[in-house]
Amino acid sequence: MIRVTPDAFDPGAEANIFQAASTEAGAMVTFTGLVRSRPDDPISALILECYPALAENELAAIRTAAVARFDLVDAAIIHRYGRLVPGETIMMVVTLAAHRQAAFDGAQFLMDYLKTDAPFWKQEETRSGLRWVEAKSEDDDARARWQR
Amino acid sequence: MIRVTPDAFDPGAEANIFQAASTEAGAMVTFTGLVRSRPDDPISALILECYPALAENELAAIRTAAVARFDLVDAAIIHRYGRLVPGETIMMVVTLAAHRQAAFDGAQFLMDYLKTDAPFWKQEETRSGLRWVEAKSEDDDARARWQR
Amino acid sequence: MKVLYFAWLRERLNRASDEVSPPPEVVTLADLVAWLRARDEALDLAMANPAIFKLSRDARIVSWDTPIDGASEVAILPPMTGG
Amino acid sequence: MKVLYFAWLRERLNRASDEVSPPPEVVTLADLVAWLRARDEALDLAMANPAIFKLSRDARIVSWDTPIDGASEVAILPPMTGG
Repeated sequence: MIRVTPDAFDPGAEANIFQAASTEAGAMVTFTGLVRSRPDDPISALILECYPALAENELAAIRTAAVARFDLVDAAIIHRYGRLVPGETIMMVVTLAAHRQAAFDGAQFLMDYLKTDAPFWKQEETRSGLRWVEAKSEDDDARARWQR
Repeated sequence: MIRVTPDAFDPGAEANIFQAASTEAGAMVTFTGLVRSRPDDPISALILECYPALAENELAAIRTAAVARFDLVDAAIIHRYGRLVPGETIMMVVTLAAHRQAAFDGAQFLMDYLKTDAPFWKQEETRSGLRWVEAKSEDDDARARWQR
Repeated sequence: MKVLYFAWLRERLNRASDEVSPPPEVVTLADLVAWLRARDEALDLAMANPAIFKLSRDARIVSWDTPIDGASEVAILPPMTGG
Repeated sequence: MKVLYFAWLRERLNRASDEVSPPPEVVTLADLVAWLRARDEALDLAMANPAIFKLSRDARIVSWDTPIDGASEVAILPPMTGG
Protein backbone atom coordinates (compact mmCIF):
# COMPACT_ATOMS: atom_id res chain seq x y z
CA MET A 1 0.00 0.00 0.00
CA ILE A 2 1.23 3.45 -1.01
CA ARG A 3 -0.46 6.62 0.18
CA VAL A 4 0.67 10.18 -0.64
CA THR A 5 -1.60 12.59 1.14
CA PRO A 6 -1.94 16.02 2.76
CA ASP A 7 -4.05 14.45 5.52
CA ALA A 8 -2.87 13.48 8.99
CA PHE A 9 -2.87 9.76 9.82
CA ASP A 10 -2.59 7.66 12.97
CA PRO A 11 0.67 5.65 12.74
CA GLY A 12 -0.25 3.19 15.48
CA ALA A 13 -3.65 2.45 13.98
CA GLU A 14 -2.11 2.05 10.50
CA ALA A 15 0.49 -0.39 11.84
CA ASN A 16 -2.18 -2.43 13.62
CA ILE A 17 -4.35 -2.67 10.49
CA PHE A 18 -1.31 -3.68 8.46
CA GLN A 19 -0.30 -6.32 11.02
CA ALA A 20 -3.81 -7.79 11.25
CA ALA A 21 -3.97 -8.33 7.48
CA SER A 22 -1.28 -11.03 7.60
CA THR A 23 -0.84 -14.23 9.63
CA GLU A 24 2.25 -15.37 7.75
CA ALA A 25 4.66 -12.87 9.30
CA GLY A 26 6.71 -13.30 12.44
CA ALA A 27 8.24 -9.82 12.41
CA MET A 28 7.05 -6.29 11.75
CA VAL A 29 9.21 -3.16 11.60
CA THR A 30 7.90 0.37 11.39
CA PHE A 31 9.79 3.58 10.78
CA THR A 32 8.04 6.85 11.59
CA GLY A 33 9.47 10.25 10.63
CA LEU A 34 8.47 13.09 12.95
CA VAL A 35 8.61 16.88 12.74
CA ARG A 36 11.33 17.83 15.21
CA SER A 37 11.94 21.21 16.80
CA ARG A 38 15.17 21.55 18.75
CA PRO A 39 15.28 24.02 21.65
CA ASP A 40 18.49 25.59 20.26
CA ASP A 41 16.99 26.05 16.78
CA PRO A 42 13.20 25.94 17.02
CA ILE A 43 10.90 25.74 14.02
CA SER A 44 7.18 26.48 14.00
CA ALA A 45 6.40 24.16 11.09
CA LEU A 46 7.79 21.97 8.34
CA ILE A 47 6.34 22.59 4.88
CA LEU A 48 6.60 19.68 2.46
CA GLU A 49 6.34 20.28 -1.25
CA CYS A 50 5.48 17.24 -3.35
CA TYR A 51 5.03 16.05 -6.94
CA PRO A 52 2.25 13.59 -6.13
CA ALA A 53 2.04 11.65 -9.42
CA LEU A 54 5.79 11.01 -9.40
CA ALA A 55 5.82 10.25 -5.65
CA GLU A 56 3.18 7.56 -6.06
CA ASN A 57 5.03 5.94 -8.95
CA GLU A 58 8.45 6.03 -7.30
CA LEU A 59 7.22 4.82 -3.92
CA ALA A 60 5.37 1.95 -5.61
CA ALA A 61 8.56 1.00 -7.47
CA ILE A 62 10.66 1.18 -4.28
CA ARG A 63 8.08 -0.93 -2.43
CA THR A 64 8.03 -3.58 -5.16
CA ALA A 65 11.84 -3.74 -5.17
CA ALA A 66 11.97 -4.14 -1.37
CA VAL A 67 9.33 -6.88 -1.30
CA ALA A 68 11.20 -8.88 -3.95
CA ARG A 69 14.69 -8.32 -2.57
CA PHE A 70 13.96 -9.16 1.08
CA ASP A 71 11.12 -11.65 0.47
CA LEU A 72 8.75 -9.49 2.50
CA VAL A 73 5.24 -10.66 3.29
CA ASP A 74 4.10 -7.08 2.73
CA ALA A 75 5.27 -3.45 2.86
CA ALA A 76 3.54 -0.08 2.97
CA ILE A 77 4.54 3.56 2.73
CA ILE A 78 2.50 6.57 3.82
CA HIS A 79 3.91 10.06 3.18
CA ARG A 80 2.32 13.41 3.90
CA TYR A 81 2.87 16.78 2.31
CA GLY A 82 1.74 20.30 3.17
CA ARG A 83 2.30 22.16 6.47
CA LEU A 84 3.08 20.05 9.56
CA VAL A 85 3.82 21.24 13.08
CA PRO A 86 6.39 19.79 15.53
CA GLY A 87 5.41 16.36 16.86
CA GLU A 88 3.33 15.51 13.79
CA THR A 89 4.06 12.37 11.78
CA ILE A 90 5.59 13.10 8.37
CA MET A 91 5.66 9.57 7.03
CA MET A 92 5.95 5.94 7.91
CA VAL A 93 7.10 2.70 6.34
CA VAL A 94 6.03 -0.72 7.56
CA THR A 95 7.47 -4.11 6.64
CA LEU A 96 6.22 -7.60 7.46
CA ALA A 97 8.52 -10.61 7.07
CA ALA A 98 8.97 -14.16 8.30
CA HIS A 99 12.03 -13.18 10.35
CA ARG A 100 13.44 -10.07 11.95
CA GLN A 101 16.48 -9.34 9.78
CA ALA A 102 14.44 -9.18 6.57
CA ALA A 103 11.91 -6.86 8.23
CA PHE A 104 14.70 -4.54 9.45
CA ASP A 105 16.62 -4.62 6.16
CA GLY A 106 13.47 -4.03 4.14
CA ALA A 107 12.51 -1.00 6.20
CA GLN A 108 16.02 0.48 5.99
CA PHE A 109 16.13 -0.12 2.23
CA LEU A 110 12.76 1.63 1.80
CA MET A 111 13.96 4.60 3.85
CA ASP A 112 17.31 4.90 2.08
CA TYR A 113 15.70 4.90 -1.37
CA LEU A 114 12.85 7.13 -0.29
CA LYS A 115 15.30 9.78 0.99
CA THR A 116 16.96 10.19 -2.41
CA ASP A 117 14.27 9.18 -4.92
CA ALA A 118 10.91 10.32 -3.56
CA PRO A 119 9.96 13.82 -4.78
CA PHE A 120 9.41 15.65 -1.50
CA TRP A 121 11.16 18.86 -0.51
CA LYS A 122 11.16 20.24 3.04
CA GLN A 123 11.10 23.85 4.12
CA GLU A 124 11.50 24.87 7.75
CA GLU A 125 9.33 27.72 9.03
CA THR A 126 11.28 29.76 11.59
CA ARG A 127 10.88 33.19 13.18
CA SER A 128 13.20 34.61 10.53
CA GLY A 129 11.29 33.06 7.64
CA LEU A 130 11.37 29.94 5.49
CA ARG A 131 14.52 27.98 4.67
CA TRP A 132 14.93 24.92 2.44
CA VAL A 133 16.28 21.80 4.12
CA GLU A 134 19.46 20.75 2.35
CA ALA A 135 19.88 17.23 1.01
CA LYS A 136 22.54 15.26 2.89
CA SER A 137 25.35 13.51 1.06
CA GLU A 138 25.07 10.76 3.71
CA ASP A 139 21.65 9.97 2.24
CA ASP A 140 23.32 9.21 -1.10
CA ASP A 141 25.85 7.05 0.75
CA ALA A 142 23.08 5.19 2.59
CA ARG A 143 21.33 4.44 -0.69
CA ALA A 144 24.57 3.35 -2.34
CA ARG A 145 25.12 0.54 0.18
CA TRP A 146 22.25 -1.42 -1.41
CA GLN A 147 23.73 -1.26 -4.92
CA ARG A 148 25.23 -4.54 -5.99
CA MET B 1 10.09 1.62 29.97
CA ILE B 2 10.34 -2.13 30.49
CA ARG B 3 7.27 -4.32 30.85
CA VAL B 4 7.29 -8.12 31.30
CA THR B 5 3.71 -9.32 31.41
CA PRO B 6 1.33 -12.19 30.68
CA ASP B 7 -1.25 -9.65 29.45
CA ALA B 8 -1.99 -8.78 25.84
CA PHE B 9 -1.11 -5.24 24.72
CA ASP B 10 -1.93 -3.02 21.75
CA PRO B 11 1.34 -2.37 19.86
CA GLY B 12 -0.01 0.56 17.85
CA ALA B 13 -1.41 2.29 20.91
CA GLU B 14 1.84 1.70 22.84
CA ALA B 15 3.88 3.18 19.98
CA ASN B 16 1.63 6.24 19.80
CA ILE B 17 1.88 6.87 23.55
CA PHE B 18 5.65 6.47 23.38
CA GLN B 19 5.90 8.85 20.41
CA ALA B 20 3.70 11.52 22.03
CA ALA B 21 5.91 11.62 25.14
CA SER B 22 8.80 13.18 23.20
CA THR B 23 9.12 16.22 20.94
CA GLU B 24 12.90 15.93 20.56
CA ALA B 25 12.90 12.94 18.25
CA GLY B 26 12.80 12.96 14.46
CA ALA B 27 12.70 9.19 14.04
CA MET B 28 10.92 6.27 15.67
CA VAL B 29 11.48 2.59 14.92
CA THR B 30 9.35 -0.24 16.25
CA PHE B 31 9.94 -3.96 16.05
CA THR B 32 7.03 -6.26 16.76
CA GLY B 33 7.40 -10.04 17.13
CA LEU B 34 4.31 -12.04 16.16
CA VAL B 35 3.17 -15.61 16.67
CA ARG B 36 3.42 -17.19 13.25
CA SER B 37 1.77 -20.35 12.00
CA ARG B 38 2.92 -21.61 8.63
CA PRO B 39 0.48 -23.61 6.48
CA ASP B 40 3.08 -26.37 5.99
CA ASP B 41 3.78 -26.67 9.73
CA PRO B 42 0.86 -25.16 11.66
CA ILE B 43 0.95 -24.49 15.39
CA SER B 44 -2.07 -23.84 17.59
CA ALA B 45 -0.16 -21.75 20.14
CA LEU B 46 3.22 -20.55 21.34
CA ILE B 47 3.88 -21.00 25.06
CA LEU B 48 6.50 -18.68 26.54
CA GLU B 49 8.20 -19.57 29.78
CA CYS B 50 9.83 -16.68 31.61
CA TYR B 51 11.97 -15.85 34.65
CA PRO B 52 10.33 -12.47 35.28
CA ALA B 53 12.74 -11.00 37.85
CA LEU B 54 15.73 -11.74 35.64
CA ALA B 55 13.91 -10.62 32.48
CA GLU B 56 13.16 -7.24 33.99
CA ASN B 57 16.75 -6.73 35.12
CA GLU B 58 18.32 -7.86 31.84
CA LEU B 59 15.92 -5.91 29.62
CA ALA B 60 16.54 -2.78 31.72
CA ALA B 61 20.31 -3.27 31.33
CA ILE B 62 20.00 -3.82 27.55
CA ARG B 63 17.80 -0.74 27.26
CA THR B 64 20.27 1.44 29.21
CA ALA B 65 23.15 0.21 27.04
CA ALA B 66 21.24 0.98 23.83
CA VAL B 67 20.23 4.47 24.93
CA ALA B 68 23.84 5.33 25.81
CA ARG B 69 25.45 3.71 22.77
CA PHE B 70 23.13 5.19 20.11
CA ASP B 71 22.27 8.43 21.91
CA LEU B 72 18.58 7.52 21.86
CA VAL B 73 15.96 9.97 23.08
CA ASP B 74 14.13 6.99 24.61
CA ALA B 75 13.63 3.24 24.24
CA ALA B 76 11.06 0.78 25.52
CA ILE B 77 10.62 -2.99 25.58
CA ILE B 78 7.40 -4.92 26.21
CA HIS B 79 7.56 -8.73 26.33
CA ARG B 80 4.76 -11.17 27.03
CA TYR B 81 4.87 -14.68 28.43
CA GLY B 82 2.25 -17.43 28.77
CA ARG B 83 0.15 -18.98 26.00
CA LEU B 84 -0.27 -16.94 22.79
CA VAL B 85 -2.15 -17.88 19.62
CA PRO B 86 -1.11 -17.17 15.99
CA GLY B 87 -1.36 -13.50 15.08
CA GLU B 88 -0.85 -12.32 18.66
CA THR B 89 1.96 -9.91 19.51
CA ILE B 90 4.76 -11.55 21.51
CA MET B 91 6.85 -8.48 22.14
CA MET B 92 7.88 -5.09 20.85
CA VAL B 93 10.79 -2.71 21.08
CA VAL B 94 10.54 1.00 20.30
CA THR B 95 13.33 3.50 19.84
CA LEU B 96 13.21 7.27 19.47
CA ALA B 97 16.23 9.20 18.14
CA ALA B 98 17.12 12.46 16.46
CA HIS B 99 17.87 10.69 13.17
CA ARG B 100 16.90 7.48 11.43
CA GLN B 101 20.12 5.48 11.55
CA ALA B 102 20.38 5.67 15.35
CA ALA B 103 16.73 4.65 15.72
CA PHE B 104 17.26 1.63 13.41
CA ASP B 105 20.58 0.62 14.99
CA GLY B 106 19.18 0.97 18.51
CA ALA B 107 16.20 -1.25 17.71
CA GLN B 108 18.38 -3.91 16.07
CA PHE B 109 20.82 -3.84 19.00
CA LEU B 110 17.94 -4.28 21.45
CA MET B 111 16.60 -7.23 19.45
CA ASP B 112 19.98 -8.92 19.04
CA TYR B 113 20.74 -8.74 22.78
CA LEU B 114 17.21 -9.65 23.76
CA LYS B 115 17.34 -12.82 21.64
CA THR B 116 20.36 -14.21 23.51
CA ASP B 117 20.15 -12.60 26.98
CA ALA B 118 16.47 -12.27 27.89
CA PRO B 119 15.21 -15.31 29.84
CA PHE B 120 12.27 -16.43 27.70
CA TRP B 121 11.85 -19.93 26.29
CA LYS B 122 9.35 -20.78 23.55
CA GLN B 123 7.39 -23.98 23.12
CA GLU B 124 5.25 -24.64 20.07
CA GLU B 125 1.92 -26.34 20.59
CA THR B 126 1.16 -28.64 17.62
CA ARG B 127 -1.28 -31.46 16.97
CA SER B 128 1.42 -33.93 17.99
CA GLY B 129 2.22 -32.16 21.26
CA LEU B 130 4.62 -29.55 22.58
CA ARG B 131 8.13 -28.96 21.23
CA TRP B 132 10.80 -26.54 22.45
CA VAL B 133 11.98 -23.94 19.95
CA GLU B 134 15.72 -24.33 19.47
CA ALA B 135 18.05 -21.39 19.92
CA LYS B 136 19.67 -20.30 16.65
CA SER B 137 23.40 -19.91 16.32
CA GLU B 138 22.70 -16.96 14.01
CA ASP B 139 21.28 -15.16 17.04
CA ASP B 140 24.69 -15.44 18.72
CA ASP B 141 26.28 -14.15 15.53
CA ALA B 142 23.87 -11.22 15.37
CA ARG B 143 24.70 -10.27 18.95
CA ALA B 144 28.44 -10.62 18.33
CA ARG B 145 28.42 -7.93 15.63
CA TRP B 146 27.90 -5.27 18.33
CA GLN B 147 30.90 -6.38 20.37
CA ARG B 148 33.80 -4.03 20.03
CA MET C 1 5.22 19.71 -23.63
CA LYS C 2 4.98 20.84 -20.04
CA VAL C 3 8.18 21.33 -17.99
CA LEU C 4 7.76 21.38 -14.19
CA TYR C 5 10.08 23.02 -11.65
CA PHE C 6 10.08 22.19 -7.95
CA ALA C 7 11.22 23.57 -4.58
CA TRP C 8 14.02 26.18 -4.70
CA LEU C 9 14.28 25.81 -8.48
CA ARG C 10 10.62 26.84 -8.77
CA GLU C 11 11.32 29.77 -6.41
CA ARG C 12 14.39 30.93 -8.34
CA LEU C 13 12.41 30.90 -11.61
CA ASN C 14 9.31 32.44 -10.06
CA ARG C 15 7.11 29.89 -11.82
CA ALA C 16 6.14 26.24 -11.39
CA SER C 17 6.08 25.26 -15.06
CA ASP C 18 6.64 26.18 -18.70
CA GLU C 19 4.80 25.08 -21.81
CA VAL C 20 7.45 24.47 -24.48
CA SER C 21 7.77 23.10 -28.02
CA PRO C 22 11.38 22.01 -28.49
CA PRO C 23 12.74 21.73 -32.05
CA PRO C 24 13.32 18.25 -33.58
CA GLU C 25 17.08 18.28 -32.80
CA VAL C 26 16.18 18.06 -29.09
CA VAL C 27 16.17 14.24 -28.76
CA THR C 28 17.06 13.36 -25.16
CA LEU C 29 16.16 14.92 -21.81
CA ALA C 30 19.75 16.16 -21.60
CA ASP C 31 19.19 17.94 -24.94
CA LEU C 32 15.98 19.43 -23.54
CA VAL C 33 17.75 20.77 -20.44
CA ALA C 34 20.52 22.29 -22.60
CA TRP C 35 17.93 23.89 -24.89
CA LEU C 36 15.94 25.28 -21.90
CA ARG C 37 19.11 26.67 -20.26
CA ALA C 38 20.17 28.38 -23.48
CA ARG C 39 16.81 30.19 -23.60
CA ASP C 40 16.66 31.22 -19.92
CA GLU C 41 19.48 32.81 -17.97
CA ALA C 42 17.81 32.26 -14.56
CA LEU C 43 17.47 28.54 -15.27
CA ASP C 44 21.02 28.40 -16.61
CA LEU C 45 22.36 29.91 -13.39
CA ALA C 46 20.15 27.80 -11.11
CA MET C 47 21.41 24.65 -12.84
CA ALA C 48 25.09 25.60 -12.75
CA ASN C 49 25.73 22.28 -10.99
CA PRO C 50 23.55 20.04 -13.18
CA ALA C 51 24.70 16.75 -11.60
CA ILE C 52 22.57 17.37 -8.51
CA PHE C 53 19.29 17.33 -10.47
CA LYS C 54 17.20 14.33 -11.36
CA LEU C 55 14.75 14.35 -14.25
CA SER C 56 11.37 12.73 -14.71
CA ARG C 57 9.42 11.96 -17.86
CA ASP C 58 5.66 11.47 -17.53
CA ALA C 59 5.97 10.98 -13.76
CA ARG C 60 8.82 8.43 -13.76
CA ILE C 61 12.43 9.25 -12.84
CA VAL C 62 14.64 8.45 -15.83
CA SER C 63 18.28 8.99 -16.75
CA TRP C 64 19.35 12.15 -18.54
CA ASP C 65 20.12 10.27 -21.77
CA THR C 66 16.52 9.02 -22.09
CA PRO C 67 14.78 10.11 -25.32
CA ILE C 68 11.95 12.61 -24.90
CA ASP C 69 9.89 10.40 -27.16
CA GLY C 70 6.63 12.33 -27.15
CA ALA C 71 6.61 12.96 -23.39
CA SER C 72 3.85 15.29 -22.25
CA GLU C 73 5.36 16.19 -18.85
CA VAL C 74 9.03 16.54 -17.89
CA ALA C 75 10.17 17.68 -14.43
CA ILE C 76 13.49 19.06 -13.22
CA LEU C 77 13.99 17.86 -9.63
CA PRO C 78 16.40 19.42 -7.13
CA PRO C 79 17.88 17.01 -4.52
CA MET C 80 14.98 15.49 -2.62
CA THR C 81 14.55 15.77 1.13
CA GLY C 82 11.60 13.56 2.00
CA GLY C 83 11.34 10.94 4.72
CA MET D 1 20.17 -21.24 48.63
CA LYS D 2 17.58 -21.78 45.94
CA VAL D 3 18.62 -23.14 42.53
CA LEU D 4 16.15 -22.61 39.67
CA TYR D 5 15.84 -24.67 36.48
CA PHE D 6 14.06 -23.46 33.35
CA ALA D 7 12.51 -24.77 30.13
CA TRP D 8 13.70 -28.20 28.95
CA LEU D 9 16.17 -28.42 31.85
CA ARG D 10 13.25 -28.08 34.27
CA GLU D 11 11.38 -30.76 32.30
CA ARG D 12 14.32 -33.17 32.27
CA LEU D 13 14.70 -32.81 36.06
CA ASN D 14 10.97 -32.93 36.70
CA ARG D 15 11.24 -29.97 39.09
CA ALA D 16 11.62 -26.19 38.86
CA SER D 17 14.00 -25.69 41.78
CA ASP D 18 16.13 -27.17 44.55
CA GLU D 19 16.90 -25.85 47.99
CA VAL D 20 20.61 -26.55 48.64
CA SER D 21 23.34 -25.80 51.18
CA PRO D 22 26.66 -26.17 49.39
CA PRO D 23 29.79 -26.80 51.51
CA PRO D 24 32.34 -23.97 52.02
CA GLU D 25 34.68 -25.25 49.27
CA VAL D 26 32.00 -24.32 46.72
CA VAL D 27 33.16 -20.75 46.00
CA THR D 28 32.11 -19.83 42.45
CA LEU D 29 29.00 -20.54 40.40
CA ALA D 30 31.10 -23.00 38.34
CA ASP D 31 31.92 -24.81 41.61
CA LEU D 32 28.22 -24.86 42.45
CA VAL D 33 27.30 -26.38 39.08
CA ALA D 34 30.03 -29.05 39.47
CA TRP D 35 28.82 -29.85 42.99
CA LEU D 36 25.16 -30.08 41.82
CA ARG D 37 26.08 -32.32 38.86
CA ALA D 38 28.06 -34.66 41.11
CA ARG D 39 24.98 -35.14 43.30
CA ASP D 40 22.42 -35.60 40.51
CA GLU D 41 22.84 -37.87 37.49
CA ALA D 42 19.90 -36.35 35.59
CA LEU D 43 21.37 -32.88 35.92
CA ASP D 44 24.82 -34.19 35.00
CA LEU D 45 23.45 -35.69 31.77
CA ALA D 46 21.29 -32.67 30.93
CA MET D 47 24.35 -30.42 31.27
CA ALA D 48 26.69 -32.63 29.21
CA ASN D 49 27.37 -29.57 27.02
CA PRO D 50 27.80 -26.97 29.79
CA ALA D 51 28.94 -24.16 27.45
CA ILE D 52 25.39 -23.59 26.19
CA PHE D 53 24.07 -22.60 29.64
CA LYS D 54 24.10 -19.16 31.21
CA LEU D 55 23.91 -18.63 34.95
CA SER D 56 22.23 -15.96 37.02
CA ARG D 57 22.85 -14.91 40.62
CA ASP D 58 20.06 -13.08 42.40
CA ALA D 59 18.34 -12.30 39.11
CA ARG D 60 21.37 -10.96 37.19
CA ILE D 61 23.23 -12.91 34.50
CA VAL D 62 26.86 -13.31 35.59
CA SER D 63 29.88 -15.24 34.36
CA TRP D 64 30.52 -18.77 35.59
CA ASP D 65 33.59 -17.69 37.58
CA THR D 66 31.56 -15.26 39.72
CA PRO D 67 31.70 -16.02 43.48
CA ILE D 68 28.47 -17.25 45.01
CA ASP D 69 29.01 -14.74 47.77
CA GLY D 70 25.89 -15.34 49.83
CA ALA D 71 23.50 -15.46 46.85
CA SER D 72 19.98 -16.50 47.76
CA GLU D 73 18.88 -17.48 44.21
CA VAL D 74 20.93 -19.02 41.41
CA ALA D 75 19.42 -20.08 38.08
CA ILE D 76 20.70 -22.41 35.36
CA LEU D 77 19.48 -21.07 32.02
CA PRO D 78 19.28 -23.10 28.79
CA PRO D 79 19.76 -21.10 25.55
CA MET D 80 17.09 -18.43 25.44
CA THR D 81 14.56 -18.09 22.65
CA GLY D 82 12.67 -14.87 23.37
CA GLY D 83 11.86 -12.05 21.00
